[in-house]
Amino acid sequence: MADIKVAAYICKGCGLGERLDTDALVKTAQKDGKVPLAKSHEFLCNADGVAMIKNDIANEGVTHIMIGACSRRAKTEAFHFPEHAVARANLREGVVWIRPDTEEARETTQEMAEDYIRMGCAEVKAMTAPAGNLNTGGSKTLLVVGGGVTGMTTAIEASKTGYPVVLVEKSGALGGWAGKLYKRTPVHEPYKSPADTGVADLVSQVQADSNIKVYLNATIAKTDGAPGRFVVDVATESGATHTEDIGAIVQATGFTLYDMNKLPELGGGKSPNVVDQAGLEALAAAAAEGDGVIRRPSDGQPVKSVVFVQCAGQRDTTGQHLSYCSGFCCNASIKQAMYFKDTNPAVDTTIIYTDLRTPGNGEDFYRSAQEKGVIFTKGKVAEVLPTGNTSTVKFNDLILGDTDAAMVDVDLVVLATGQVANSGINIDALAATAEEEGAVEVKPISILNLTYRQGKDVPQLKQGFTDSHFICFPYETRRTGIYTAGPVRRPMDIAQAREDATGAALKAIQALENAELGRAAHPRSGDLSFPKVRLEGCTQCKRCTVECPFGAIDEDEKRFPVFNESRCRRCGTCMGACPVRVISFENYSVNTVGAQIKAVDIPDEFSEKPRILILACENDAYPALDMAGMNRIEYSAYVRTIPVRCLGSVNTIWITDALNAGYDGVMLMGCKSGDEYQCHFVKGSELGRTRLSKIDDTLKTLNLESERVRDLEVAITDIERLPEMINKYAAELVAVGPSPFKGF
Amino acid sequence: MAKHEYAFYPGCSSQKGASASNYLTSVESMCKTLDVKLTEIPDWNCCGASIGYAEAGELPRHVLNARNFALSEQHLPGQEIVATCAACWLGARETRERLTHSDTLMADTREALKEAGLTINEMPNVRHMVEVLIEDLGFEEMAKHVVRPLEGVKIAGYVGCQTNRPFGVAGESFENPVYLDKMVEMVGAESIPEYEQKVTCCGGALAFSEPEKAQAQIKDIVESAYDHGADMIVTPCPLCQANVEIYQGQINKRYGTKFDIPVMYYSQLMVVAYGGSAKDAALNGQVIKARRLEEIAAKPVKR
Amino acid sequence: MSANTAVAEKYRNNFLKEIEEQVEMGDWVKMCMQCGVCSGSCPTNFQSAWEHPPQELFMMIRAGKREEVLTSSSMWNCTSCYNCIVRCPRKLPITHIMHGIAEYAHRLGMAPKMQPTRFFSGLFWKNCTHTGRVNELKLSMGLYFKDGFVQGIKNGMAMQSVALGLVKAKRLNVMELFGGHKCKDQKGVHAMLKKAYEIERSRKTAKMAG
Amino acid sequence: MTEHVATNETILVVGGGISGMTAALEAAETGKNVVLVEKNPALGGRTSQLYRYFPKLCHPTCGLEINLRRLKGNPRVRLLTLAEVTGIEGSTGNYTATIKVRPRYVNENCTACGECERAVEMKVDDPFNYNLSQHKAAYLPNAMAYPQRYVLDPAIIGTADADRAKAACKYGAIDLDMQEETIQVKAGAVVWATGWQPYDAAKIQPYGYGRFKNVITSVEFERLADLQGPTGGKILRPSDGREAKNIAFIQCAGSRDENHLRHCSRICCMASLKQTHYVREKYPEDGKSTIYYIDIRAIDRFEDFYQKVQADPSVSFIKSKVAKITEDAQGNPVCHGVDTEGYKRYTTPHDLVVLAVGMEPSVKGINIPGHIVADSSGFIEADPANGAVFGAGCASNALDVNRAVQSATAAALRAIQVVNKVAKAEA
Repeated sequence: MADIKVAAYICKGCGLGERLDTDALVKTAQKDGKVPLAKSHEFLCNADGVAMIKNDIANEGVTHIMIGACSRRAKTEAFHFPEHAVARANLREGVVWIRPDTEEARETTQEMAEDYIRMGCAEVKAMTAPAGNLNTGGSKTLLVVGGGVTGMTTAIEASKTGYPVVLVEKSGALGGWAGKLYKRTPVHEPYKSPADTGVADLVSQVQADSNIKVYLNATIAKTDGAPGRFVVDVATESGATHTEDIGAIVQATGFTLYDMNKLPELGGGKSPNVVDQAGLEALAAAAAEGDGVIRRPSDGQPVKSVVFVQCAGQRDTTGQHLSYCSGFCCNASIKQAMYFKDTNPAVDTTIIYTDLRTPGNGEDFYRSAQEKGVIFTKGKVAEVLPTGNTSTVKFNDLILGDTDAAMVDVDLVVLATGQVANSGINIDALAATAEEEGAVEVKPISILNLTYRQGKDVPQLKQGFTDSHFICFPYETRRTGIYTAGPVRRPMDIAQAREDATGAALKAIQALENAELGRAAHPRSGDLSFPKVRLEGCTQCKRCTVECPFGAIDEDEKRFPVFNESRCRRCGTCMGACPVRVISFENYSVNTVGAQIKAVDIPDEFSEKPRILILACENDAYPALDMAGMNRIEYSAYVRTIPVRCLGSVNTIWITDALNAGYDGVMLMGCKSGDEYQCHFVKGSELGRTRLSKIDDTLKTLNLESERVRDLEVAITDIERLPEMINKYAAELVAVGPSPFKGF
Repeated sequence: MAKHEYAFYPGCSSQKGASASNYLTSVESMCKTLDVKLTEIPDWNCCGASIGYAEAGELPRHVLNARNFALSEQHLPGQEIVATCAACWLGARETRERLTHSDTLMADTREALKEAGLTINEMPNVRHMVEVLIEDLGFEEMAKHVVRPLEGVKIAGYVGCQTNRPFGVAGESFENPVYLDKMVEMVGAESIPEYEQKVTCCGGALAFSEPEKAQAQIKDIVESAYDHGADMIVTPCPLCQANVEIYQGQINKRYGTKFDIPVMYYSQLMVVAYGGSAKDAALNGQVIKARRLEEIAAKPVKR
Repeated sequence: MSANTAVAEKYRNNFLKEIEEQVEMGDWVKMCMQCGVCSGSCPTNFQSAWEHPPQELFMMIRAGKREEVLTSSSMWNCTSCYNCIVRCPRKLPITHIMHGIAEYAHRLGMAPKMQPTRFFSGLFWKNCTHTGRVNELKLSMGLYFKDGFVQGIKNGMAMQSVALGLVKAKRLNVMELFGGHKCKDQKGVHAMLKKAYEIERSRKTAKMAG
Repeated sequence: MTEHVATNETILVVGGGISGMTAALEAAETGKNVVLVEKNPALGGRTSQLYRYFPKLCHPTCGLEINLRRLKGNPRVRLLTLAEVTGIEGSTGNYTATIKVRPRYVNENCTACGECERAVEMKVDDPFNYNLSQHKAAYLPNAMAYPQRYVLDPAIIGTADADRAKAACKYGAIDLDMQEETIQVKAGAVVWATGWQPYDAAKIQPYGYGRFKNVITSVEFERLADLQGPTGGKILRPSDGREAKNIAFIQCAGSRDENHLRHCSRICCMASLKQTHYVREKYPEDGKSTIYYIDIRAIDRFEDFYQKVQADPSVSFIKSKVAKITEDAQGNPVCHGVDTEGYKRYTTPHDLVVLAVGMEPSVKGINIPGHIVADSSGFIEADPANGAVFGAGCASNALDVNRAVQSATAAALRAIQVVNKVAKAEA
């Protein structure tokens, strides 16, 4: 490693100069921080201050920069030195803004500042500026799995952007579900009548595009590698497999209609005159071929009356059927009712619904159906009784309060059953069985056949869908460079699926571009650091390979971890998991944090100055503490806060080191875990907590009180709450008494 | 020649000896002051009112109004039709809208009119007197003529239904129209903008057929006027006026209330404020006497 | 076969179609989305409840409850206040539909016989079309005597104070009993209305036939 | 963030809410140069004014923090705040946008130390809190504000307060002579993500918004619940500051109504369901929510959320569009109407009524190039006639956050396709 030169810069602005003895801080940096170059400046973030630093870099050969000023979240434009290792000691939001401006507070405030300077120097020395991941592939080809509207749209949009595409469709033809439709719901004003599906057009676009290679009757036999360098085996009908180099993957495997045979009480499977929405599309298509009259399957007589049963096997609270709403069915039934009304207004068409769900301009489509004479009845269908060529539909009329209302002599009944995602193997099988939402089919056949140690397919979220759990980041999956789009990740209609497909194409393109540059994907997008492992120290315990929330780490035949950097999201969970501490990042490691912990000056037990270590998640807890500072909310001068990438990256050694060093307590602040987790690394905070749950044993062996470690679930809005919790904890620790390890 | 001229459609209730004859009298005095010339449509007939619906059917109802249009066109060409009665105005305006929007209805109407030897060539504008006052003259012009401000009188502006819905006066809201309050202020009296019953229905024709239902609503209308400390109520509609005024006695019997509040037409307030006599304002036409106004009307005019 | 059974035969179970063709503004009934704003806006609704509020009537029509709808007294509660019309999010002309259904029920002779508003409505129309102008005195008298002579006197007495007030205020003229206001061209008015009825009836029957 | 010169390979993103930020960041992280234009002094848009998101009940500022970090670290995005696009000339692959930049009166020297705020006295309405509160005329728009830089309200200019502010700033950050300027920016493609505005509730006359203090809108309710809001997170009645525990939520306030907005605004049902959680959160013992609705539109997986709320005894559902609201002597708003499920009439007083107001696209009435095709509700349609101007988020449809972000990501790709073509042509 090239020799380094560290410089420390202490700002006097924003009241730091008045509230702190900055000369003393400079000395601390030199004496304790052992930095050769330490300066203070009146106003470090202004042009002059920044110029000073740049000058030292240019002329003094400074490689490592420690800035003692405001929070790392502030003044990022000014203190932007991407080629150099930079540490920020938070003297403003972290010290002077959370301490009272009084004589008696002055001493403890100064101590706080000095510790942060020591910590900053220690940290920066343990860092190197990330060089970027060299183990990358440069494939620019997209793999699209699924040849329906979503898949074809992804392929076309990617190709339009200038990227080659390999499209794999398991059936013998492109088109998918939409290909079987007679017509689709309109997407343009005036939203009055069913429109052409546009599938034929998409198919011809795909076929005409030399940039898109289509495999029909084909499946994915094997997916190996990482973004930028996936190697995919495509198995075709003939038995031959073709190997493709792939940069990123979009899975658009769509859905299957919920099986109406599971709804015998609604006549499912009881009569040819009870069909699902697919069944009706077929009848309508057939009619269009002929005289346009939709006929009764049982005897071919023209349909004079048809009833649509909404939410068939959906929005189910009994646990037998789908618990969710498929969103598209109301518009679909309206469309299908129009198939009848547009050809013969005399046909009685009734839609029985509980809540009619036609968002946005769907409301115009709803109105248009009413104008055409489609009858909407708010009710709950109890039973469909087919007899001979007609059926009786018994329902509870919710408006007229008629519990045994009935429609008799109904020629055709259409059950609006929902969408079931074709999402492959549910690799979190445990989660699947615990799924209280109920009877979601678990497809036994893998779709991607990933060679990943953690399983063959993309993890599912809920009810078999692969949707991201994030509201702000809908495309995030737990498999870097693999995105899902269309009804496989959330029930949706054609319009949404096409929008979704276009977005997914962008994410895939982005993933392969950044993989080539060795950059991280969301949420640490652009991060050049990546995990490095000293295999000679590894004990093959497999914790890292099991815990990685993104399945980035495989195992070689000797059970050593194989890091696929381009799959890595840089959360550091592997680092936190490693019992022998052989995993680290260039700018974030067991050492960068450990050194800071050691750097803190621990007063002896008689000083009555306890020390509390706070390890705070940088996404939520740390900003909350910053904002507490901005609001000038005071909290204890005894805490020393270190931001961590994620609670999952917290290695228990930090805690034991701290306690051994004589800290009186350790506070861990991480995001909400569990079902409604808010951790941006999905499982990070949860894994962190699981690890912590075992800390009690460690405490016992050190015979320390369990109060010495405190785990706090934190949201970014806890601006008032955090200072309260900190002060409360500080008081508790006083009660517990000083740590016995002080001064050893 | 007068500043403004209109074909006048007084309607049945405004005739001599009919329930709104006092309305007519006061309107005539008001128009004299404002230099508005109203020429009664010769041999006009009843509008059928909304309550005629059981027998009226659609076409006959419109034909009735169309006859008035035809007469107006024949005798007073080019003049807009002005009605003082809310029901007349609404009935006529509805007919106007329907005929303009349906050629069949228009043709049928013409065919029926033939029987009375009449026809329509163009649709007249049908306007309520209040519209004329606000849009053609304006508050400023109306205020100019105030020589005897109704100082210290607190008046609840009761707009009711049919001058307000479904057409209403331009720029006013259905739920909280303010033009009556403005008129009250204009004549120097004190308005009650927060009077929340201003658009409550008086029961309309149900006052005759199902008095108890109508009177329950009238009770709310009067009660709230009292709650807001009103000395009197003002309205632009003959049926509202009659219903709210003449049943107070019965309501008192039914509910043990002590209602005795005068219900006036805007035109009566204006005539008094314009310096007119009690007779000009037809104050003698009140079943519940408007003593405060009579006193003011007796006072000499400040000039 | 009565008019009623005739149409019933023709439309069989499709009451909505019948309403659309036979009732003024009836083709709006299908546009209702059951939000209930009309019901909540109706002034009479909040007193002795309606049998069926407008939106419920519309649902009953769609449900083919012909008998209940046409014999219902509900429509006759309309005061023509137009609150429902201006608030309806689907812009249904509810007031007119109510009048239309009432008129149709009346036409078929299915409306409740002694429903006071039905009676008064008919009375009013006869009264105003007789001379071309309303005769308020005869109108009131007619109403009081709807349930026979004795009841008429009773009603009359009950309304005496009101009447006297009006007479004193010269807003009710006893002489109206003999003659009163009228149009000069009563013949024309009658002929014109006769024609109008003919046309309207023929159109409705045409619809029924077609 | 560094400045870069805009060329016709640049993507112009109009609107710095969640959709605009997403479009800008996704494009920048794919290696494209972006100019991001925001009319407010800080990024974040409407979502940053929400207390929680449905269905996770997590906090919008959490995602905002991530997006801001993405932005801070990305030199490809050039940000203009207090800026409005007043016109766009040109055609696909070659646009010139005219941008009006209002003066902030504070330059990049600002450290957000807050001395100027302490120095001035004048207070002005705080739009971040929908004017439910006031802030100093020298202010940081909110705790998460980016750029983290103060703003002087124009009202202060020329007053003694302005001089006090200037005097209080040790860093020469306050420049009272800043003027409005108009600049021109070249771009190959434009993503129009100007979002939505709440429908003007005062237009819904029967509900008396504006006449009755205790009738408020759903967006205002978000601020009441927010710990950083005007009431510090307490749900209090505007009229008398009393705790509002019995709260009515009125759906379709403006939406699905031909007298107002013809479309369904999609989010309002979920927003109200979410807000019932606020009521329970703040008043666990005796909080009570009533939802008046026509259809509950809890689409797809949101249905689970709806089912949970249905199971909550403190929440009741009434299938009815409230006919009108009156106010009783205690200032309680009273809802009048009819429960259409079995015809039940009600006249119910509540402590507070929250109108779930509809979404109106902000593009409506805003001067964008004439050829932009929008539907009759004013949402930008996907239409070839729009050239390389792409609607994103709620400028294109009534969308929830999740769908808005999808839409923005898709729009970003469409824009990239255009600038890639341009690049090819020039290479």
